[in-house]
Amino acid sequence: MKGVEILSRDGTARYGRLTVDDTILNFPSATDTTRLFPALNTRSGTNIPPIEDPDFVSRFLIRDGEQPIPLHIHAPVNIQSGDTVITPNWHTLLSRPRDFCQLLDQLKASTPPDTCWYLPGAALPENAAILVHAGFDLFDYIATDLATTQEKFCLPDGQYPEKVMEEGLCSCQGCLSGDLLLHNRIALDQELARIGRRIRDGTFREFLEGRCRTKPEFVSIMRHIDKSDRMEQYCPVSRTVPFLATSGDSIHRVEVRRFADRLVERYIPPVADVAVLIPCSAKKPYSLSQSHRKFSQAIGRRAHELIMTSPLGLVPRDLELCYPAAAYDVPVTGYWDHEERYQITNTLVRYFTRHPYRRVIAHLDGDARIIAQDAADQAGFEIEFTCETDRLTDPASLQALSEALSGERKVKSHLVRGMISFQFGYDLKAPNLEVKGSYPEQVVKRGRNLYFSTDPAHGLIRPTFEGWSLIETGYRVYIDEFVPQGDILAPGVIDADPVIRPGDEVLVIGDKAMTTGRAVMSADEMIRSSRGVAVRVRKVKKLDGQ
Amino acid sequence: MKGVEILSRDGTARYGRLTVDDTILNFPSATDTTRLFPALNTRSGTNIPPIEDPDFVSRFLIRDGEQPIPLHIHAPVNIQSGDTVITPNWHTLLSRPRDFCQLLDQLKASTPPDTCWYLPGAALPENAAILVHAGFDLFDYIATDLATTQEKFCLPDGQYPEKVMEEGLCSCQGCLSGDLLLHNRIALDQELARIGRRIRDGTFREFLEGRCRTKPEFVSIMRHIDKSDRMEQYCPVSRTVPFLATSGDSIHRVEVRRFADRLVERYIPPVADVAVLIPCSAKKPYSLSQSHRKFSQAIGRRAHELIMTSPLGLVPRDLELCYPAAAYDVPVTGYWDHEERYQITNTLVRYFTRHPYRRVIAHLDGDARIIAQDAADQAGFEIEFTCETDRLTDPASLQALSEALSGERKVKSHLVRGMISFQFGYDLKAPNLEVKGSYPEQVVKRGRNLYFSTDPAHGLIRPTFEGWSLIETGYRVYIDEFVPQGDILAPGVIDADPVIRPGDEVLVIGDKAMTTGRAVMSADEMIRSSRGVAVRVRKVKKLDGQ
Amino acid sequence: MKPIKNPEEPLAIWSGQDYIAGEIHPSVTAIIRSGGCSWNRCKICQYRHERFSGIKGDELTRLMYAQIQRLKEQIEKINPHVVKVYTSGSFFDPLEVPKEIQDHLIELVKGKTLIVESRCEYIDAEQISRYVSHIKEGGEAGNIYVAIGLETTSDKIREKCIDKGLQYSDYLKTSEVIHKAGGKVKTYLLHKPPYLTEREAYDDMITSIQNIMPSTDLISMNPCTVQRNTHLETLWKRQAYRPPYLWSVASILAKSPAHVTCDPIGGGQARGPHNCGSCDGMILDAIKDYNLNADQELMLSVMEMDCTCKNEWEYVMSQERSWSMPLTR
Amino acid sequence: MKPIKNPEEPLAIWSGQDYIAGEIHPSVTAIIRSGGCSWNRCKICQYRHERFSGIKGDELTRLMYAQIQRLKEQIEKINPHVVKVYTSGSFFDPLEVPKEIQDHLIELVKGKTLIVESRCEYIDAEQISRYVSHIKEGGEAGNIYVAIGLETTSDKIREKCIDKGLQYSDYLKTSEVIHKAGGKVKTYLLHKPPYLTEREAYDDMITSIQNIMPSTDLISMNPCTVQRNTHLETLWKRQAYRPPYLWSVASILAKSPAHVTCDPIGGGQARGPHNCGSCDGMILDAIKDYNLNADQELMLSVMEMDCTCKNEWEYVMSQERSWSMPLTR
Repeated sequence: MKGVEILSRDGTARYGRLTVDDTILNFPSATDTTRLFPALNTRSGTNIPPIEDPDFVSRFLIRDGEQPIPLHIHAPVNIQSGDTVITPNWHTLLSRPRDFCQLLDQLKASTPPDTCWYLPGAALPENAAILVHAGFDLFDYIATDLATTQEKFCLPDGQYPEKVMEEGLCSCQGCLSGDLLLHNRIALDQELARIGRRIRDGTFREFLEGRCRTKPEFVSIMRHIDKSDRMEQYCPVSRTVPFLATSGDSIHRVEVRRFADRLVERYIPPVADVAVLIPCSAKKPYSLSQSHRKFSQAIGRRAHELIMTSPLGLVPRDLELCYPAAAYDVPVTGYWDHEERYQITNTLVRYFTRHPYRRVIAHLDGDARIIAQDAADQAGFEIEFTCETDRLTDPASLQALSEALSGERKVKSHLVRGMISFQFGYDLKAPNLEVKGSYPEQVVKRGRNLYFSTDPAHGLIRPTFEGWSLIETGYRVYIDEFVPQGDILAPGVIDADPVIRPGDEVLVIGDKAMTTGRAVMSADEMIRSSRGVAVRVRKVKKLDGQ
Repeated sequence: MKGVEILSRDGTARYGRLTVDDTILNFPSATDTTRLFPALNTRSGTNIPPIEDPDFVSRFLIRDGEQPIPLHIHAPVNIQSGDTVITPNWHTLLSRPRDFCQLLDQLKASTPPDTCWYLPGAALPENAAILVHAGFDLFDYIATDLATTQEKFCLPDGQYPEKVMEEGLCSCQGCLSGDLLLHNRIALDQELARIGRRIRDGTFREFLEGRCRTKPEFVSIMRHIDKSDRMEQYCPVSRTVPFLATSGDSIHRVEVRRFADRLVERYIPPVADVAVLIPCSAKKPYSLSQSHRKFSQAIGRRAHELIMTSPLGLVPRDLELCYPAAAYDVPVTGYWDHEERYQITNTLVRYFTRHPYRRVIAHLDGDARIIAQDAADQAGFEIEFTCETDRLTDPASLQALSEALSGERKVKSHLVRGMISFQFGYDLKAPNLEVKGSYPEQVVKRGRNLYFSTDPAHGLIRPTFEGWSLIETGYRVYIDEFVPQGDILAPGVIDADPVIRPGDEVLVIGDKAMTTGRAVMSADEMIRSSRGVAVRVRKVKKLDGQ
Repeated sequence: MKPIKNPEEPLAIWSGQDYIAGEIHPSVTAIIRSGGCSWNRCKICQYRHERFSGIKGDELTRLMYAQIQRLKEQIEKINPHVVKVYTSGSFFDPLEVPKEIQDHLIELVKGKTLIVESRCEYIDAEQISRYVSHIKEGGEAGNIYVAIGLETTSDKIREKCIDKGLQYSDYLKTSEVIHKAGGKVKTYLLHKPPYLTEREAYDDMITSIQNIMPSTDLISMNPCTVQRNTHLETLWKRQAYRPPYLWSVASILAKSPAHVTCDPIGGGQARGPHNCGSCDGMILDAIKDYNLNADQELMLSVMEMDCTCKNEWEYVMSQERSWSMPLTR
Repeated sequence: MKPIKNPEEPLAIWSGQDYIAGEIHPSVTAIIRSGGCSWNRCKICQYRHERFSGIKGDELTRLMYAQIQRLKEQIEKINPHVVKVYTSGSFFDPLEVPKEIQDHLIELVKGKTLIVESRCEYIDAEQISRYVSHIKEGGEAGNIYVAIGLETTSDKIREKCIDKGLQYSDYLKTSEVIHKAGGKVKTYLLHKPPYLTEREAYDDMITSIQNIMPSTDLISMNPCTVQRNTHLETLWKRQAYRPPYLWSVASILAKSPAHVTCDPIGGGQARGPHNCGSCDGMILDAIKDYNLNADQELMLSVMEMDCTCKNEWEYVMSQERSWSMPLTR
């Protein structure tokens, strides 16, 4: 009996369950792999370094048909869902972050997602987080035991000389009994347990942000992965937890890039020829903050409100509920570093080039004002400033803002169209929809029919079947001829719109039933996996007479 | 009996010993402070928030003359060396990083350094590092016990719901016995023990880089402190451990700023009118790397070699041993972010404006090349590029570099003058000095007299008494009429050159003796402290007949 | 200054029930905009923003008269036994409530129980006894309760934490004056002004209630709420203040040797007395019931209930210190 | 190609002592630049860079002759019993070492012990017996040792890890040929070529020594060193190779049933066989002594010494696996 089920994902990191004969193991975890996979004991003389030429590999690679199945970029092999794979000797690649990431992306692309990835001889408390982030699931105690022989005391923040054991840096069983080997193994187990918890909570990236600072190579790996297509595939569209942008690397997260891309490429703004740029607020959604109440009052709906912010760049008022606009938190010191400036300017230029306004008014101060001016210069439009004092919320400043807009017509708000264009890449052209409810909990109705509701916890629009009937294309998952009982499992998925990412609202279509729900996997994973929940089902509608 | 001795420092963080009656306590640490300081139990009704107006404070602040002595920005009080002070209710300031740092800088400036700083009700495993970094030494279990009542499981990376206790995230005594209160206290104790170890090892900042990512406020505090004069005062001039630049914040560290400032303001380059910009190498010092051997061979001493690098900006060949030039390590991905570009360009512009060359040749590629061009444009000089292929170390590129220099005269090297100008801000004009030894271990002699030696472990020049006689001003510490037995203690220091920072080579001058050694404290701390080693003595010379 | 909307309407007026001297009576309560409290310094008070600023003399009289007319209509409609008229200041301060208005109100409540509030310095024996006899002209059941914002019997706390400009001894004297004049005394206590730990505030209420029992006929305890544009709000925004736990409020009521009425304004909200959010409603309901039925068993049973936040409250009660507070938000 | 400096000088020439057949003899060793090894594929070999590239025929003969002249001078000066001439290839390959040079050398070493190295395919029974008799003309003590780079008795390892182009059976045959022709056999073993764990490499040496004892007169084990511009260097730079521990080397020598000479080139350095850096010197000294005195007690006593790195070595020996190696640098 063997089997692999991915139970939770957070980006490229996974939490799941491995079954090997009678043993059931949750991962990420470390174990004595030679006991779990006896074939490992009979693989002497099989060494192939991860970077070897194809000819050598083809001559000397030995396959015994047993688990874990060795992977090598020059030795394609047919891996099944549920297999455990091993990347032999890959611990030697850790000092070469670029190769490590590139080769791993290649291997991952040619292997079903619901496989368990065993990286031998590498795991230490200090690198466990980055290894799991890279996509590894299973580890051994080889590296920690080796560290023990080297009289190294291992912690997630690095290695210390053994003597620190007496200083109270840890108080595990190993430390209490003076057993360094036990301490080092426990330290690894604990770290992996924390990582597993973080993955399930959706806060793994925030954890990694701290953990990766131990060694420059770890940061390099994180940065390479951030740029990869794989991360784009696996990064969820929403989380229900805060998005903490606590380092310069946060601005390069997929969530931020995706927000800017969707803003520029998908989002359809309301019909307005005046835009006002205003600063963000600590409170989210912005419009519940005191400062934004004042800004909005002064603007009086006579312009399209655009919030300038780091790291997201630009958040139109009607997207303020969208993840991570309502979920992020960022250290504020008043200084915007030049990478922030560059990325944000870039987003502004792209946005305003795509969506020109007759007037752009910036109710901004400090660095934000400079960035807006830069963007205006680059995109080639005029910008008006309305901050009169050194506080944007001073009556004089608000007065100036209000006066700048005198005579401008009211903009027709269209919460739903903006959010739907952003989320589904679809231009909703349904008249007579009414938005009701107490912000941010909103429902969209026509008469007594409910079409959409906002889901502020996720920062998404939730369509009903009626809602989906208005969104004519995209975000469909196709299943076989069955009526789903409970959630949609991956083997039941025949096809899925490639744009689907974990967390997306999707419409599941089969011959016997339609289903609304939320994707748990990306389209790629749904299609290539044979186990696990693909779509968490909200409502099922049987299709009669078919 | 009371007393405070600071035994180690790493920036603004301290490790030391507190004596209260019979109790001796190493800090940073947490303890039941009401037992240590019974006066705390009799201070009911004394509440004053840290931000209150001066009038209220003057009317209602109550002083009982006991330890710990309450501090308030509006209630100046005469604090003695050895006192323990308390910043009442400052846990409420943690969500206001700017105020927290500003007020703390004010209080620290008016209090002797060798005092123990007690921050009540604040310490948790997640914030211990940033609190110690801010300059606090002593904590209690109030916040951890409170978290226990809230069913929070505390770890350095944040708080989890109590239920995770069963998941193996920790295996301390508390976890083993299901005692959350005990776990939370142990977690804090462990974290403080790790911090203490890190301070003594000089690797605390690297630790903090990871720890601070838990909450945006912590990052804000770190950034504020990085900009403060206090950090500049306390930040050591050298360390014997790697300088890991693992986040975007590294470029704002005092060490980096100081390097650039000294490069521009102190450093005297050799007489050369041609400069070659070359890239850095992973191996340090650079000149021991294969690539730099090739570059240097191609250059053949016909130009001043300047290494362009992040985060330091620019390292002249003759400063490559200076801290942190020989000690840093940085994640490499090929992408230079715009803050790096900005800071490095800035350093280049400042350097080349101060030190114009007839020709500047850039043997660079990729982003580095763009940065050099930007700097040249801004500083207004021409730049020549000599990279012919896509690899700087290709024979063709090296050939081009060599040919670009054909006909140029050899530059006279002057290791000592450059390093001395950089380290001591002094223009050494001593002829006939000879540099000997096997690089990087060098000695500077004239005949049989030893003047200076390099100290590659610290990245410093070590002068002998003869060497000091050539450096006529600066870096002097003045002591009383005694012959030092062992190290120079702070109470013995009468005056010290204000530029002295921890780790600096200094000359100690008294009526009875002269001493060479290394400063353990900054000048400010030497002068204001009454305990602790001020200068680690290397050699003592009795002055006869005085 | 924003112009006042509807200056001829009371700020609020409503009818309800009040528990007085062992019985429940129908009541009408009116909050009347007045010339404003002359003291106007209390750290916790927002009412100074609800006054006729700069309006004096005849115009003030006219506007207040108009408001009293609305009250009159209510009284005529409902015929309550109890009439409460609050000016957020001192009813007996002629600069705040012109003499004509005072006299006019007395006429309206003959035979009824009138409750007005005032600082001590405006309370005059002669005037009180005149008002008492006027009211009793309408029936012996009629009387006047003068409500005094003592807040606490600790002069130290009152000075530092509230800045009330009142000594406990003033209160004791005034209470005697009122009683001698045939009037009755209602005393306001303030539960947890700023600068006090949860425990200090709790103990202060227990002590204050015990102290004032001989001097007062009614006790009303106000758990402190963070009102806009007060010094307290500044403290609260700076994390320097946390309103009392409802556990503390309930516990005081459960322990009190006298019936204490209590209306936790903003109860359950961040700015008002609150617990964790899940048990707040239940406790607020119990307090509301207790106000009318004085059934202390009810409050005792509340204190026997459990909630995840009760441990936190107990910890705060025992461990919060003057130099390490507030521990929670 | 860089021009070769001093083409008429041997690459190296030195005098020393050698332990052969129970006795220590004075020796001269010359490394001669030749036409180069015809096989030229071994992954670990750098010597292909030390050949006369593109020089053939008469010019090659002239340059090699000149080098032999230097050797001749040394022989005349020192009169050693043993003369070792290494060409980093095959002495008997006429394309590498022209026939005239071979013959000339034989003339110089009559009555002495000559050691030359060669791949098996160039070893011819007739030629060997001719050379043997030539040498013995100068005295019965004279002989020729043909050194063969067998490296290991495992054909699998030799093929995968070295790419030597040799079978163990070839070696056995050749050894017989040499012995029958009256010559002697010296066998080179290579300790830890790439792709082997520390343990696999160790076991391979133990087995190989046992296997070849009947077929060889001398055994020399070379702990592998990372030489420049080899495939091994590429592997090493990619962290895929670690030279053997000196503990392993010493342990093999201590356990070997025959005397095995060993010159750990680059010993104690990152590219050569090394331990932690603090015990390396001591072990290297012991090996040097053992080469000359064959006192196996010495090697046994080395293995009884301790060092902080010995635990690491023991761990690597027992836990390093083909799929998780090398564990250390």
